[in-house]
Amino acid sequence: MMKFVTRRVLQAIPVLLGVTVVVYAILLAAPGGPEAKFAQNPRITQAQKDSFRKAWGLDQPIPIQYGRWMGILNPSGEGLGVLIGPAGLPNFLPTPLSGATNGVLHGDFGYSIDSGEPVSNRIIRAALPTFILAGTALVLWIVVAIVLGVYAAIHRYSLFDQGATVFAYVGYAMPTFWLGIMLIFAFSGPGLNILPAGGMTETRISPPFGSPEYWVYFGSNTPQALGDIAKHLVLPVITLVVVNIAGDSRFVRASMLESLGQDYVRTARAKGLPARTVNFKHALRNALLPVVTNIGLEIPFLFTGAIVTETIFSWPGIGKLTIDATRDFDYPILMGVLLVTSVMVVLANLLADILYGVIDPRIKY
Amino acid sequence: MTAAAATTGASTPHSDGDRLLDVRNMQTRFHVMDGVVPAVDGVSFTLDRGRTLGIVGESGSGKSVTALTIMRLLDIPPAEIGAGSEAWFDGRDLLALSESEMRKVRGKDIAMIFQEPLTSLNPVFTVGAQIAEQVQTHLHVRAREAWSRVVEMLRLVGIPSPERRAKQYPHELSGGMRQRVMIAMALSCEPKLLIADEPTTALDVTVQAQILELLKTIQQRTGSALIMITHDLGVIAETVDDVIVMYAGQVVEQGSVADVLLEPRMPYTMGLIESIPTVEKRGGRLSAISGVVPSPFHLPPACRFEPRCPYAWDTCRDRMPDLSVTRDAERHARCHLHVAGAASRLEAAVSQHRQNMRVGRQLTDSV
Amino acid sequence: MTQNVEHQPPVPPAEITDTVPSAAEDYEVGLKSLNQWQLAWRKFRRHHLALIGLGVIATMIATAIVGPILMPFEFTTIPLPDEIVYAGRPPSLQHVMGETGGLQRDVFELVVNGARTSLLIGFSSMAIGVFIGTILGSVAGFVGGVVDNVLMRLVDIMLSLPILFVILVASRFFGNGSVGLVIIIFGAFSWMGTSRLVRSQFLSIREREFVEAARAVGVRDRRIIFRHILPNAFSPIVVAASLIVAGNIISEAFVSFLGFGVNPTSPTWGNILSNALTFIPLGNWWWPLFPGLAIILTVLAVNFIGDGLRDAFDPRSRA
Amino acid sequence: MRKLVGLFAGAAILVAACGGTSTTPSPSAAAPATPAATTAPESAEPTPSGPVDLFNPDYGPEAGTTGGSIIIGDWQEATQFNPYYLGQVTEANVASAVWYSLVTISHDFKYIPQLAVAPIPTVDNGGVKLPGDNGDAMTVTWKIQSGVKWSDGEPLTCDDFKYAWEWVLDGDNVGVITTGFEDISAIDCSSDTDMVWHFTKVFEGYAALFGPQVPPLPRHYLSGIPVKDQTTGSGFRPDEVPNLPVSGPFKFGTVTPGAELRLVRNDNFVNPRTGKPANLDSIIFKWYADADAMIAGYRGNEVDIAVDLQDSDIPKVTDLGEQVHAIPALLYEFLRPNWSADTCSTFAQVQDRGSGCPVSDAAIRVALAYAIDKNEINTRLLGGNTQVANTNTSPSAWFYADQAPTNYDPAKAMQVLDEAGWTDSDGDGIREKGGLKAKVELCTTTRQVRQDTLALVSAWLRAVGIESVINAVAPADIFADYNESTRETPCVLAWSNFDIAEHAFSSSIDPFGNYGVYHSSQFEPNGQNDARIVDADVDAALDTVKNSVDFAVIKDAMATFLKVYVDKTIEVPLYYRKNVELVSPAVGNYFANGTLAGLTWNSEDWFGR
Repeated sequence: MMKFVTRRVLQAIPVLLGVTVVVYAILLAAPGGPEAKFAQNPRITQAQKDSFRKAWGLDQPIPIQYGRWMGILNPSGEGLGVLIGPAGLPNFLPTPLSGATNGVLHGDFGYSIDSGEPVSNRIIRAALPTFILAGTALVLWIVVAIVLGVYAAIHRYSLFDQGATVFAYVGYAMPTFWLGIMLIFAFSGPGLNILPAGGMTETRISPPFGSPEYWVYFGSNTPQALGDIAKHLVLPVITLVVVNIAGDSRFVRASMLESLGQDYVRTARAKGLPARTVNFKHALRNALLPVVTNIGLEIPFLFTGAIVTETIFSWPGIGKLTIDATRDFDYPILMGVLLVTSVMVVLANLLADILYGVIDPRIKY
Repeated sequence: MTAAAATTGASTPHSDGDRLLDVRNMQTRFHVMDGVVPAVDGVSFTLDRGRTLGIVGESGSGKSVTALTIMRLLDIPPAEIGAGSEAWFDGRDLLALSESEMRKVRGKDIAMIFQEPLTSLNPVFTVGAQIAEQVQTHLHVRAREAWSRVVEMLRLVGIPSPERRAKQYPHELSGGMRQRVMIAMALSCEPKLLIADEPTTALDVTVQAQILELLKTIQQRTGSALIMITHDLGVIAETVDDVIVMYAGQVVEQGSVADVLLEPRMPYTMGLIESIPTVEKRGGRLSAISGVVPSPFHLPPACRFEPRCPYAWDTCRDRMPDLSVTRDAERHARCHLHVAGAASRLEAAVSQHRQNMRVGRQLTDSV
Repeated sequence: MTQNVEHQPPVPPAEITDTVPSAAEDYEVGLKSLNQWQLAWRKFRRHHLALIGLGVIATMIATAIVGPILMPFEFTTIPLPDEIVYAGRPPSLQHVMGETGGLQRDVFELVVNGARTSLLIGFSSMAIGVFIGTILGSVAGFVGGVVDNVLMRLVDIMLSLPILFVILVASRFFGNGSVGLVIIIFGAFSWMGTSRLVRSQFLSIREREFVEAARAVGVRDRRIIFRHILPNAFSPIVVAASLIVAGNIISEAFVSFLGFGVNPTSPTWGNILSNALTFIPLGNWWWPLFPGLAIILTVLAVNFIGDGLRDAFDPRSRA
Repeated sequence: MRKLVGLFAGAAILVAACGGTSTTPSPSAAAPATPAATTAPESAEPTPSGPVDLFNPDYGPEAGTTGGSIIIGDWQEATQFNPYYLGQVTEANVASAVWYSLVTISHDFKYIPQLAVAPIPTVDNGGVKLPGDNGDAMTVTWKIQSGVKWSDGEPLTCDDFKYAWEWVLDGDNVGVITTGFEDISAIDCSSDTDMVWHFTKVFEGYAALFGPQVPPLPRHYLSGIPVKDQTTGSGFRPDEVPNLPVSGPFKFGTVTPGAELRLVRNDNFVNPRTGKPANLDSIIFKWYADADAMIAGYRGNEVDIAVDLQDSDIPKVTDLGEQVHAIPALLYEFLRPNWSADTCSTFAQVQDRGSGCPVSDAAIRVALAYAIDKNEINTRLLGGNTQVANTNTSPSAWFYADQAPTNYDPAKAMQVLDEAGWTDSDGDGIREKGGLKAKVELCTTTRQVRQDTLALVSAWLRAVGIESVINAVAPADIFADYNESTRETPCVLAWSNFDIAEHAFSSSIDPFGNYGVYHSSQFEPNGQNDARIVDADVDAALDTVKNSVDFAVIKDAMATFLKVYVDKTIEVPLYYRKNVELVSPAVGNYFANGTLAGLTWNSEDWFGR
């Protein structure tokens, strides 16, 4: 097992490195490059431009720029000294060892062009709302997809199954943004005005989410605060998960049907086990094996799904940050978000693989 | 050799103390996209307590479906059990039981062993757990007692260090070992009837013999009745008392194993026997039944074997033969050769068969 | 599919409802020998939803080709309604999908013309993606070794990127509102799945007897690829392609909806939706409804076809 | 899409894409704007015909209760917190609540003192000397309130104004408009409260040089941050602004980008009218994804005020009655022809016209004015809610001078083109002249109503023999900063990458605002003459405006300017827009303010009912 995990982690490293290269290419591809902000402004003196270039390392060959951005190279080093961090050890080692603070490896993603904040701060701040949204969506998604799929499989060709099938096909074909907008107008606009149209907390009663005051408030009014967030979660979560539920309920149904058709299920029935035990112990346990892997692989896409949902519902998470940054060409933010989400995809793949091994006794590493 | 008898005549099987199973006019159909498949078409047979019955036939002859129908393991739909079908077991018609009553029969009174032990065991549970589950379901014992029963059963079927094996997953066992587990599982609640559906087909030849031997000894020791479903006449010869031969969903011949194997009365059975490779036949041409099993959607209108039958004549194309008593008592065959007036044809067929089988002696040795 | 823009959940596994339960499998009998295509068509025909989907898509494509000729849309052609209604007018006999707000354009005309662009983008980007994917997959699968390793790691890397996000950024950075560029951008990020598929087909087919035999008698590699291996890889590619089409149609709608896609003056379903949004509060539900339905219908149809194809090409499913 | 404007009252705020902006008087203080479309600007207060009075606002706030919060919804997020760099209306609304300057502009268009002690210096009261002392072209003397403090408790003195002046002119500073500041040779602080400005030129805009969103800056805090770093945001980032000393009634609380922005009461602030800090505990800005979601939020009582709505939103909210404030703004929607003969559209789809810029020919511009039917745009695309515009100046501005309208007359347009030599020589229906085809790019944002407007315009142009291609681009592109865009950015105004652009503009109450937009010296990046207008008559009129502090002279000069504007078709105004705000009755002392001082201009007096 350990060997397998180690091997998979080692395999993931070149992929992660490749991702950083691709992400760095975005900077290079950005119209005008990092200097666009100043390049053509006659009020900026050449000396100022030069110092900016120097600060960004733009006077260096691209591999060195990349190395600095990654934190492999020390920007203040000279010659081969660029490899050595302030503490005399290789620059790419963790900060406590190398003393280096520059570059992605040390958590430095640069500064937002738009607001000038460190990118990592913005990402960290946006991460929690996204985790709440995606986490809730994930639970709902898994539970509903499995219940729907299993029930439909057990009662194959029933009215319920047919209804679930129609839902699955239509839900799968529905553009998420369209659904979100229709939901807003059905439940928080001119239609039934019963759910908030956007945001994460009720501004009137709650301090801003994530601020220190909020946690004080949360501590003293926990049920109210949770209820508030729950109310704001309803529409975005539905919007986010319909596609996933639609796709995965079919997946679960098919997997369950396949499982139900297996010999061991017949054996279980031949043993005289009650239908419940046969379905939910013998068939479901096996049917879930591919589902777990599948869901593991899909989880990261909740975050891209959140791009749409958060934009429509003003949910202050990673997705909204992404759209805003795209609109404003704020590529340090874009690079940061892209890098973080890509790493999450790689990690999720890794976890899905390992998890599969854990739950399926047949897999030996 | 009277255990297996056609139940063409009226009888009251449930009043007969020795009679364990009495299947009457069983019809099982499948509704599939292209139409209806009559998988079992009017099968009847009986089985007494402690006796063994073999069901032989090619793939698609309906032998497995017969067993699954008795066990009520078919999904309805697409399967459909024809009205008038009966399967009297120990005084009750299995086909009329409620699902919950039937559940108490399965695994407890009737147990089944399947062909492929790897896929028939659930890969994600230990073998011990799978046996214990059945024990707990039917015997209502505590987990600890169930577990000791598991170990006991595993030991009974000859698995070494059963305590350790019980905690292993199916994929960690060899094929023969897995089938032993299946047998242990089937016997764990001391069933009155054991149905073994091609129990050795998926196994190595050497292991096959062991498993058959095991089945035989266990059956004798526990005294349960056994239905052995197989396409392998060799298996039949070694293990059963009586045999029925199925073709295209119908019983075409039935009788004691020695009679059927030595004196087949139906050209299909003859063909089956002739196609068995034997030591003596080595080097010679292996005979086989020509043609293929007819499509279930396009069954021949009269005798279903007629298109492949070397002795077929006009009558065979006119009407379906009944499963009737042959000139030997207690023997039934579904063939026009046995009607009056076809005696010369029958003689020709029999003598041809004898000629084909001139070296087929060894088959009888084991009976 | 994609979705959705966002993401496309994975393809559900082949529907197995059409297979007969195992007990009846005994009845599998020899069919009279049909070639692969006849067999596939025979099975596909049996898949009613797929046939309906095929009909829908055929109608859509015909509409996309003929519609703009019959009712050409010119953004600068101004409708002259008999009555000026700011919020537009609901569906009527004259305007079966109603009128837009503002200039009171015919929604049907917009949807028909939008079909051309949306389908063009969906199918063309798929073609580009499949083309690239097939080339790269073939190279990786046939050459193997280092080349294979490098290409497949590249696929891993690309699949690790949230593709919708990358498409958004690329559209924003390089897009100029032209349909061609949108097609290229979508195509450039639609090849990964295909390349994996083709490669795996290569790996499995390469070792089969007929390829060995072909090689043994000195058939050249190119000929082996084009005559022997690719035709065998065709069926999974077609299935994957149907999903790419569906996904890209939805993604394009989203990208255009955000204003990073096709110039909003040329109708695509996404553009029409985007323009319609501000009129929903005025009660104009028909304007966003019909392009939305067009997307759903198309994606549904493509998915049905995909399902049908998968079953048709699946050797385990029955004819 | 940040625009570096708002430096002085005379600057115009670009109306971002989607955004409404501000500027204009509301009818009167006593009767805060009437709802919706019923109020046309004419019914607003007519131009004063007598002596120009800019210093006596009719403003009498109620005494409010202390405590409570007001929540303002906007669908454009404020991201720039340095008042000198901001460009969006929403950022101006934040800045007006956070920064107190010398003066601001009232709801009825008058200067009203903030940190300055009344009266505001004028020639009449001796505060302004022409010519000035010691060889100055002009000397202005201000008296600052005594005992004023920054929000961190440090004293706010004359020196902080001087620092702001130095800061603006700092060589490291990027992209701040220096007009006015660069004409000051020195600022003398003889005491904390006495300030004297020495001008090297007469500068008409002196009164509002430190006007809304042009506040003093805290030297004690900002001098610790290099100016170069400030230009990239240092000191003004979301996580830093809570520590930033500010001069206004509120200070930054928590900033949650993407969600909301909280301002909290600045207890070191003293309201000059009450002698107390602000009434409200806090003002919260809540950001929505789009205007429709915001309207839904307002209906759901999520916010007390919803801002940044437009004429076209009025039909969606008519049921809200009195809560709808349609503020006639100086805002006008117009077609902006690019005068330049060499710097026009780079759009690929029009390059087949040959080399040159058709719109640089006056005949094309004049024809454009005659070819279009403004009334049809109003009736078909705006539900008849707006007033057709003849000039760039709202009839309610004090310097407005009525001009004869240019009416829809395609025959006249064709005649003008014929006379100028634009004829259709190849029979394709499109005119040519000297090898250049009359084919132009029509730029605008992705807003639906603008696309439709250009569809109409394009059809009309076609009818007179001018071909056009509509290019609807992201607001972030067309309104991109000079510094953050290039010559190739689609439709970007700052780089004059357009032939004819449709957008909206808002000028302030100060006629000097026109200088930066129309004077030939004001090409980017020095000014905002993005249409590259070079016209001697315009320059002469605007020079007069710039170099005078006599309002009668200025008014005459503006009348000349407006005549030239119409006669020479400087631009083609389409209609006056309204700022639409939804305001709950719970907001006390809300006075709609159409000027760039914005909604929060009197937030110190607000209270919750």
